[in-house]
Amino acid sequence: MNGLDQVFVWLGHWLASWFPVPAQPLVLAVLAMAGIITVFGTCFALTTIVERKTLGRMQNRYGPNRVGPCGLLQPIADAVKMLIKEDIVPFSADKTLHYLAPLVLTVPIWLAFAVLPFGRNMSAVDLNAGILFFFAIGSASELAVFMAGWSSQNKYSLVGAMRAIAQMISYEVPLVLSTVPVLMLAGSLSLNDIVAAQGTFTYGGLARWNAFTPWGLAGLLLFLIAATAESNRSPFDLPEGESEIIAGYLTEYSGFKYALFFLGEYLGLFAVTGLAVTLFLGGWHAPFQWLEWAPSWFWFGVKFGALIFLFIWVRATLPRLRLDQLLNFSWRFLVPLSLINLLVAAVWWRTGAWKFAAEAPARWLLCAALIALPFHWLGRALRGPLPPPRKYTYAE
Amino acid sequence: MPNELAFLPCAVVTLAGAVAAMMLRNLVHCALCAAGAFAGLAALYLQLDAQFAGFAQLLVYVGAVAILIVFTIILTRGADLRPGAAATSPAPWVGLLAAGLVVACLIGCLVSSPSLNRLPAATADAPVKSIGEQLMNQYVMPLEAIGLLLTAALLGAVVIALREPPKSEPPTR
Amino acid sequence: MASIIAYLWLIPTAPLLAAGVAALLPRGRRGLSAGLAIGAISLSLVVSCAAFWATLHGGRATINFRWFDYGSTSVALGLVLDPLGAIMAVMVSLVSLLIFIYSLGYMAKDENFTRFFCFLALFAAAMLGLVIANSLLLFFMCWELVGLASYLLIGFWFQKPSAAAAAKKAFIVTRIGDLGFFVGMLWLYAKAGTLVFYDGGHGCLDGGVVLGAAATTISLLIFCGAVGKSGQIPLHVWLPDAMEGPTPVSALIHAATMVAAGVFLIARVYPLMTPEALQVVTWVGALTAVFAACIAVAQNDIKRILAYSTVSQLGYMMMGLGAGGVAVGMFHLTTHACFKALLFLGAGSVIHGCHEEQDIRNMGGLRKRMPVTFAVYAVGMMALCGVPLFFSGFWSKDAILDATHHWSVSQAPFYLGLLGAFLTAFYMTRQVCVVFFGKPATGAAERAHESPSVMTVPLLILAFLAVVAGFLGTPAWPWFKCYLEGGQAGFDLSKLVEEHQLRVMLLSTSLVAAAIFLGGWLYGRAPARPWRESDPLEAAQPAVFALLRHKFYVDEFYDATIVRLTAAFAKFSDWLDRAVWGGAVKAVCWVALVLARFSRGTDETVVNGGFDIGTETVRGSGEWVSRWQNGQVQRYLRVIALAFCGLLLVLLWGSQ
Amino acid sequence: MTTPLVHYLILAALLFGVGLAGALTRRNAVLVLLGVELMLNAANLNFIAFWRFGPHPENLTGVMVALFVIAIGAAEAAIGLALVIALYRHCRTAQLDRVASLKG
Repeated sequence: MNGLDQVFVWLGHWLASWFPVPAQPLVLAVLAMAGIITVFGTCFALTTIVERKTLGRMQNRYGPNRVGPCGLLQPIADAVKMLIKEDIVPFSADKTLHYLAPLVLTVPIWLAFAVLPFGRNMSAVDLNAGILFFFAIGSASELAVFMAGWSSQNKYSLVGAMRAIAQMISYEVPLVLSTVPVLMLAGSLSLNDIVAAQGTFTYGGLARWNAFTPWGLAGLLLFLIAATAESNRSPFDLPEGESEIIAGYLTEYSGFKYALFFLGEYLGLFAVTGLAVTLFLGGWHAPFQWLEWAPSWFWFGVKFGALIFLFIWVRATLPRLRLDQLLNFSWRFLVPLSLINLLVAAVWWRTGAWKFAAEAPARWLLCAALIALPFHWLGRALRGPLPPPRKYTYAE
Repeated sequence: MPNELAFLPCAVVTLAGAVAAMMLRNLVHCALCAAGAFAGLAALYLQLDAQFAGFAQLLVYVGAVAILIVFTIILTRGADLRPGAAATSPAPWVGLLAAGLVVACLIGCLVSSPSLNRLPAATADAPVKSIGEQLMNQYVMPLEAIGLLLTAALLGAVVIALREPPKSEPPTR
Repeated sequence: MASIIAYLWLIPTAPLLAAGVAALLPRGRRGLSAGLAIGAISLSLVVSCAAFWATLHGGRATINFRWFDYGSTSVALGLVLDPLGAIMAVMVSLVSLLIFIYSLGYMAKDENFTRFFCFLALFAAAMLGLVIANSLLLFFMCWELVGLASYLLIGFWFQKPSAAAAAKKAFIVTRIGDLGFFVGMLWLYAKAGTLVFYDGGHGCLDGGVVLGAAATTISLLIFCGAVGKSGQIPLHVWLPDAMEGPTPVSALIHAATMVAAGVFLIARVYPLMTPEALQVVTWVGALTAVFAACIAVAQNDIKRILAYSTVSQLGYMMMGLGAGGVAVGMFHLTTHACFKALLFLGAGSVIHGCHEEQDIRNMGGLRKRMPVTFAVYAVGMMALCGVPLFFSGFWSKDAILDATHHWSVSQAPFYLGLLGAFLTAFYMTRQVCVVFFGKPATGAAERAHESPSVMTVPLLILAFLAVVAGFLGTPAWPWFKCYLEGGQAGFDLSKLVEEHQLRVMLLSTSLVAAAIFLGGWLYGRAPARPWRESDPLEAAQPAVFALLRHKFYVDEFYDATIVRLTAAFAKFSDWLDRAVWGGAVKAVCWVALVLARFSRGTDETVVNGGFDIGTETVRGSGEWVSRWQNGQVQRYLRVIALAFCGLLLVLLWGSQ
Repeated sequence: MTTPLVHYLILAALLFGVGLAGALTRRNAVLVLLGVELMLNAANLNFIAFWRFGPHPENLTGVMVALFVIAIGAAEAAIGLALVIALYRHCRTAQLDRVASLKG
């Protein structure tokens, strides 16, 4: 509990103490919101440049390197470009909806950050249905996507929106289901409680993160896959597949509105990554007891950054899926597997009372087998028969 | 208390959304306004300290039902309204009269009832934990029934909306 | 004894189960069906032998149980184990087993092999049940089952019209006897109050039952059943016709089981038989013995000769029962079962060898071609004829003749018996000579072949038994008599040469020798002579021979009298039914018809008119109401809403 | 200042009336369904308000019923909209006044 750990909390309370007492909760909320907007806005800017540079490196090129030192000022240049660009609205568009769509997408996502605990005593609100709030707020983005797609009065926009909504609905199911074991074992929907449940250490100081259990590991992977699809990132980026439907529902957007969509997408990714950190990776807890001296928000940031890097890495590595593959993958693989994961978590919980010499490894192996075998079978069933070898009619 | 202050805006949003949903000509606008009304209702639930119900309302109605309605509108080409076509069925005043009568009756009852001018309990909380416990104990049968109903509805919806099998073409000569 | 009685039920149940299972088997499971039947009968044989062993020192054990109650009384059934039943059970199961095994070879080519073994097992089960029954009712049930099984087996080749007719004839003719049996049984029940044989002093055979004046009638009525089943005059007509069945069936029916059932019945209820009734039994037996033997002389069908021989021998048994007692009759039954089964199976072997040829005139010279069959057949023939000392028939027949000789009522049965013995020896000699000696008369006989060992081995066993069985009841060592009636059998050779014994023996032996010589002289001398066209006897006495050949015209007599009378009565009944009863019914119908017409008129004019108006009103109102249902879902909704308003207002108004 | 219960109830009644009016007058089947959903939600508001203002808020009955109504509403929407789609496939329209085959 060193000073560095609670520095932001003290700062907030110190600032609020200047105001009259009845207004203090409101001031604290505003301060928290301001902090979140600042940090994640910066994060957004940083991520764009890091992503572009990483992608570049992975694809054997430099990436942006002209603006500022090593191209680090590129985001600012982009932002300026976006803001001063002409805002084009199609003639036949439904102007109101066209205007509202980016707002409906972006605003709720900011709200979603309110429940995330970024460090010790560092969540804006502690709702006892926190995770439900998170998903309830997130559901607005589907409406926003539809509004964007439909109001543009453009075939590609509409098709892209429909694809996006189908994808988001399909992947919302495994996304939510994969979090259920965590809630079940923590016995709470409050994110602070969930973090606290992972706060103890065992086996020479290793943290009891959910990701260190079989069901937690499986849940984390399921959650990350679903989250990738939920935030329309590669390899699930076919709603905006440039090669197929131009830019999907974003086709008719430009300038600041486009920037808002862009921001919304990245914020969605951040929020869901923060949730993954909270649910599976112990939140702001250190991985080892002897590392506890570092401030809690530092650990949150480290895990957060690692996961963001993982997303970028996946984007650079994997090719895009087909729509039918996408839907099959969700309904025939992720959903059953997350249901089985629920069962495995129940088994894990029941076997918690085991008391014999090799109890911990036995429990681990049993649960791992319970999740690995269905994984194998479902994977085999999903693969189906191999397609016939491709014929190159004109190539030879 | 901010809670009490919030009633009026929430009520206005809800009612305006509902009226707009029932009156606008463009079906997509109707659906989106309805989503607004649902969100307003969720806010009202929150204002009434029913946190879980409010979030569930948001998740189900805004996240699912509104999307479903929008999908249906697109699939049935409900948005392609011809300029001159009537938005209401014949003799709408009969329906309006009936609805008005119902509202008049209800409000008449409410206003005339003496037992409704009571104040709320000082604190009322619906913690998720006790909701879960009640669902698993007192309400376990309804919960199972709802689960069954949802499954049946899912299957039924899939079956009803299934594309009809292509009719066999008569042989062409 | 107490221990084996608990397993007694196995004896009939095992073959019954085998029959049940075999009935459900598909046609192709030949081996399984036969195996089941043979295994079951083997089990029965084992249990029977155990039971026999337990009864060696006499005694009697019973198991009785209530079958059902009515009112305050109950009907009891039961099983009994005593020497009479035990020896019969051993005999029946042993002979049945041999016949079953023999059938494996004989029926090998029949397509209904499975069904055949099912029926055989059923037959054996019924017979074994009859043997161990301790209640006249259970006895009667098994008796009827025996009848059913015999019907099925005789008509096994039901495609042949003659076989179907023979089956029907057997069933109906025995039914006539059974009617008497049934009436007698009911009467006995009315008088005695129980049908259980032995019941600790309360059974109808325990001696405590007083029947009074009805005793003779009851025993004669029961004897009716035995007459039908055992083919005594005048109900013998079915037995020769029953030769239409497969030969193993003939052996089973005529040697060991069915016809023996009648004799066994009399032996079983012997304590009930009054002296008067026994006189009738003796006379009927004696007449049958001679009567059938006469017919047998003029027959040409190899199995028919044996059939009449059976009838004749059954007469002997009855005679023995009537004049000498249970032991005498049962001894002949036992020995006869062995050698008659042997003869029938031997005849079957001959028929099989000659490719289904049954007429003895088409055979001849089979001695060389079928040596084993010839040897065993000769043994059987000599046993049947009563060739002295070494063949069983001699001892058992001698016992009967001895008994009739000492009969106090009359000497006539003795002389009839002697005549029968002479005739028996004669026709058997005739048959053997014609079949086995001389030269083959037809190509079928030329190509005759020895039967497979599955058929000859049972024959050899039976031949052995036909010789040995006689030694169980010689005058010198009357074991059989002592076994049945209690007491120790002492060995005393001097009994053989007692004066009356010796006289009867010598007399019968000389008669048999004369008959064999006569037969040999007539038929064995020059077989090449064209006697096949006309029998030597026929040439000498054509009228008598024709009479014999046509079986004394008994069948024709029955046709002309009983059958025609029945037909006439049926015609009369038909007329009565059509004209008298039918007329009455028609009159009633006509009255009903008039009433119905009137009723219809009322209905159509008066009642329907009212309904027409009613339905018209309902339809009109329905049409008016249906205009409300115009298919517009929103109109329905509006109506519902308005109705809801109305309801609400009513409730509000009502509450204030 | 505390909002009395009657205000919630009047709001619910108005919401119900709006939903009913829409269901009774609009031509499009989707909107009729939407009206029904609004009526369901009005009832839900009543449940929650009564729970909040009731004598035993710790019983949670009103919240429970509201949750069940939400679930049933979702099921109803799924089935109803599937029916609308089937109707559209069958009659090539979703306008209710053009579908009148359900009559005697």
